[in-house]
Amino acid sequence: MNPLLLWFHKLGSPPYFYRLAGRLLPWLWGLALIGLVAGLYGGLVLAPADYQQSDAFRIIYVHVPSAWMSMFIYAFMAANGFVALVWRIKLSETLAMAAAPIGAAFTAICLATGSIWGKPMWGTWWTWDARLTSELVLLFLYLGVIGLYHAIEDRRQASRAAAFLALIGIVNLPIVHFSVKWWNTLHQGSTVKLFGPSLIDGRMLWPLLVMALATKLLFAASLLSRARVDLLELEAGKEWARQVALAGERT
Amino acid sequence: MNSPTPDEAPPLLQARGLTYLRNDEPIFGPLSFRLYAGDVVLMEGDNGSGKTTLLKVLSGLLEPSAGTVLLNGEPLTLARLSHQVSLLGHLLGIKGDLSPLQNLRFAIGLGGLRPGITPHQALKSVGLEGYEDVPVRQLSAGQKKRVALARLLLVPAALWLLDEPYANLDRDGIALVNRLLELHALRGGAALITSHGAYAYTSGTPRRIDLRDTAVEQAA
Amino acid sequence: MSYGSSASACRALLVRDFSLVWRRRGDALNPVLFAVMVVMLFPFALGPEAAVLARISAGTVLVALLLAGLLSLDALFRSDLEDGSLEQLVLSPHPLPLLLACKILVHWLTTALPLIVAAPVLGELLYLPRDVLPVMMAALALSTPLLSLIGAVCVALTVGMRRSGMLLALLVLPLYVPVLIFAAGACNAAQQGLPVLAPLLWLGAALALALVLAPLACAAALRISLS
Amino acid sequence: MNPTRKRRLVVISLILGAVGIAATLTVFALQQNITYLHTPVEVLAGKVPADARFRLGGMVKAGSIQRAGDSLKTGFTVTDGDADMAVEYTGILPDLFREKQSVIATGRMENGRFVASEVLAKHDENYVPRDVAEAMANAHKKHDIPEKKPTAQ
Repeated sequence: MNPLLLWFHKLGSPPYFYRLAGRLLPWLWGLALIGLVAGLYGGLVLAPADYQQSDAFRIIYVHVPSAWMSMFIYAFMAANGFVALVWRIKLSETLAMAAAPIGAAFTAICLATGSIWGKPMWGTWWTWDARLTSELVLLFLYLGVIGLYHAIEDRRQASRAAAFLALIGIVNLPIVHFSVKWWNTLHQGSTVKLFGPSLIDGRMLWPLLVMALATKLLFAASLLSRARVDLLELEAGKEWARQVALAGERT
Repeated sequence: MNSPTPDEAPPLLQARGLTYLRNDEPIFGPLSFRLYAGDVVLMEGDNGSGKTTLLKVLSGLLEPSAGTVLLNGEPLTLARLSHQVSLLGHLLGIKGDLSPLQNLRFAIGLGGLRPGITPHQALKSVGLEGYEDVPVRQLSAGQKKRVALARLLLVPAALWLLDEPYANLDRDGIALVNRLLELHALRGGAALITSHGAYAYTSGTPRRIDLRDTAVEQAA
Repeated sequence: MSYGSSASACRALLVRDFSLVWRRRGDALNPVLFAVMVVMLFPFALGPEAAVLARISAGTVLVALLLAGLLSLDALFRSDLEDGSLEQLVLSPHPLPLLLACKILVHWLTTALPLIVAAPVLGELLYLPRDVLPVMMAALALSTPLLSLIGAVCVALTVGMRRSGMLLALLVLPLYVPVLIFAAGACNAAQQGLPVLAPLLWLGAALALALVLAPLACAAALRISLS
Repeated sequence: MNPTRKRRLVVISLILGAVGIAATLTVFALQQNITYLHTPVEVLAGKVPADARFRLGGMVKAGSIQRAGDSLKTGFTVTDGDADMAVEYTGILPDLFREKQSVIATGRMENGRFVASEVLAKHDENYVPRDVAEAMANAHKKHDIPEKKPTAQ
């Protein structure tokens, strides 16, 4: 087996993942915290005020990263769900289901901050435009996945059913992303572009990018923390889990 | 398909190291056994020992956590398996709102018809003559079971998986099940039946598999 | 030995399900009654002003039909699961997606079709402009099968649960929203004299995909639920 | 052909067929254009029925805002660069509402004026620090370059 495949194979084993995640977690939490502080300080204090919205634009430092995360986490969840359904890898099931509540939280933050910003700027808390509606649908999809997962007793069957639902819901992702392009609506287009120049000044851009990175780290940290607990619960009968529990008691 | 002599024929059903876990708790297994044409095997085990789950795994409804099921020497796929397997579970799969005849016609549509028998004849041979058009809801539990047994007679499956076939039946009914099993074995079919031990297959010499016994390798 | 063709299996299934519905034909009318009640509540809540009601009529009828369909959705596999017929269906030698497509067809014919037939009356109760009616009927004809197909996939996911009502609604609604948006979009456009073809075409495209993909997804979901 | 393979072939061809039909319908649908909002040019060209409620989109024309002294009534002109449309609105306007700002107004035509029941300001995707914006404006003035229009759509 080639080394990369071997590593993936090893990663898929719960005890190995548990130990690796345990070693990574302090770093991830630390870096995420530093990133969040730096990004927020940069965005809320250092970045200059916008020519049109003055200080109100600063909400993008929370709103935009959470919007990106809401989609990123959904894609992550669906990808893991796919792996879980096709190859029956327990770790993927756990990761997909551990990601769902985090994704729902980011989606909720995105909707809430957008709403708070929308009232003074657009003149309305909420409008049924394509971007907002599809993001709301995304939140409901997350809630559906979480609800389905908790409604089924057998953990593994539950995660497979929920993963299946997540896969069906993935049709919504391109709609969220392209909604501002496909329909000419109230929500503005993308500012930060992967290809081509971004439509934002450099001094305003860097805190946004720091925040984007920090939210990724935050996601990784909370995901690993959650997955560790879930794995321990799922494998409660196994020898390694017993050892972990015993070691926990001793310290 | 060429028909090899019985000696060379692969077993109708073979389980190899079959294991099923639920929430990582083993339900049964590892279990290995073979079923040849003409076999009637009694699966013994207490309540909750995983008999029903085993039948579901063997019928293809559930996927085993480990091990394989071979059918005529070929690994299980649902499409191939279902042509040759008839499952009679705790739930009979019979609609209370319909008559026995309607239920059987549906079963034939779904599973096909064994040559040389009609729904009327099948109902007659399970002792339900005269009940053809009565809604099943109005029949007794034992009579409902007989409708399900009539379905077994009609559908051309070589392997019967019967979960507690004696439950709810009176003495005549038990004798009827045994008669059907014998007939099926004579015709070259095989059957795997579960029982918690209260009734037993009396005629012939049925082989027994005990679910509590892990790693049984029963050579025929 | 004859295992029968898939066509005869479908025929047997259709015959059985229709006779079951016929045996309980009173129950089959419940969704229509429910939709009529929902629609009737709106004039009470909003006042009998014709202009107001006409403005919301198409959307109200659509929502009433959607909810009525949602109510009957849970029963799609419920009785088959409870009496073990579902196991027999899954174990039959014929393609499960095909059999499920038949069941969905029966569900649509027995719950959605009466609703569509009742829709003009419901529209009339709310002063739906006459010239909008054909568009609304077209939107219903395209969207109700879509709702049945999408709903069936979600029901298949929740089929093993004893109480799945609210959860089913939670799973189904986000997937129903786009369908409702396009159906209502066509009706609203018609009401304002704007072109209506685009949303109907979108619904048609979605329906074409769902007709093939939903039974496949439904079968996969059912296998997961029954395991 | 063995049954499994035959079944797979049937499924794949069905999926391809469905995708084909869906794609065709989508192409037709895209040719019809679903409009979320109409511009003044479209309205003046009679593309919007007389008594329809619709969304009007465009930029607030410079120097067109007139506020009534004693009420919340505001009048302004929305332009899409080619045509102008007078708009009347009573109520509180959003913060971003100002000259040369994209707005979306919902309402209907009355006597040649668009009477709005809701006015939303559309923000564009450009973020520019205030000092840069001022510097740019000055530079444009100096070199007499027409200001870059924020994308109205």
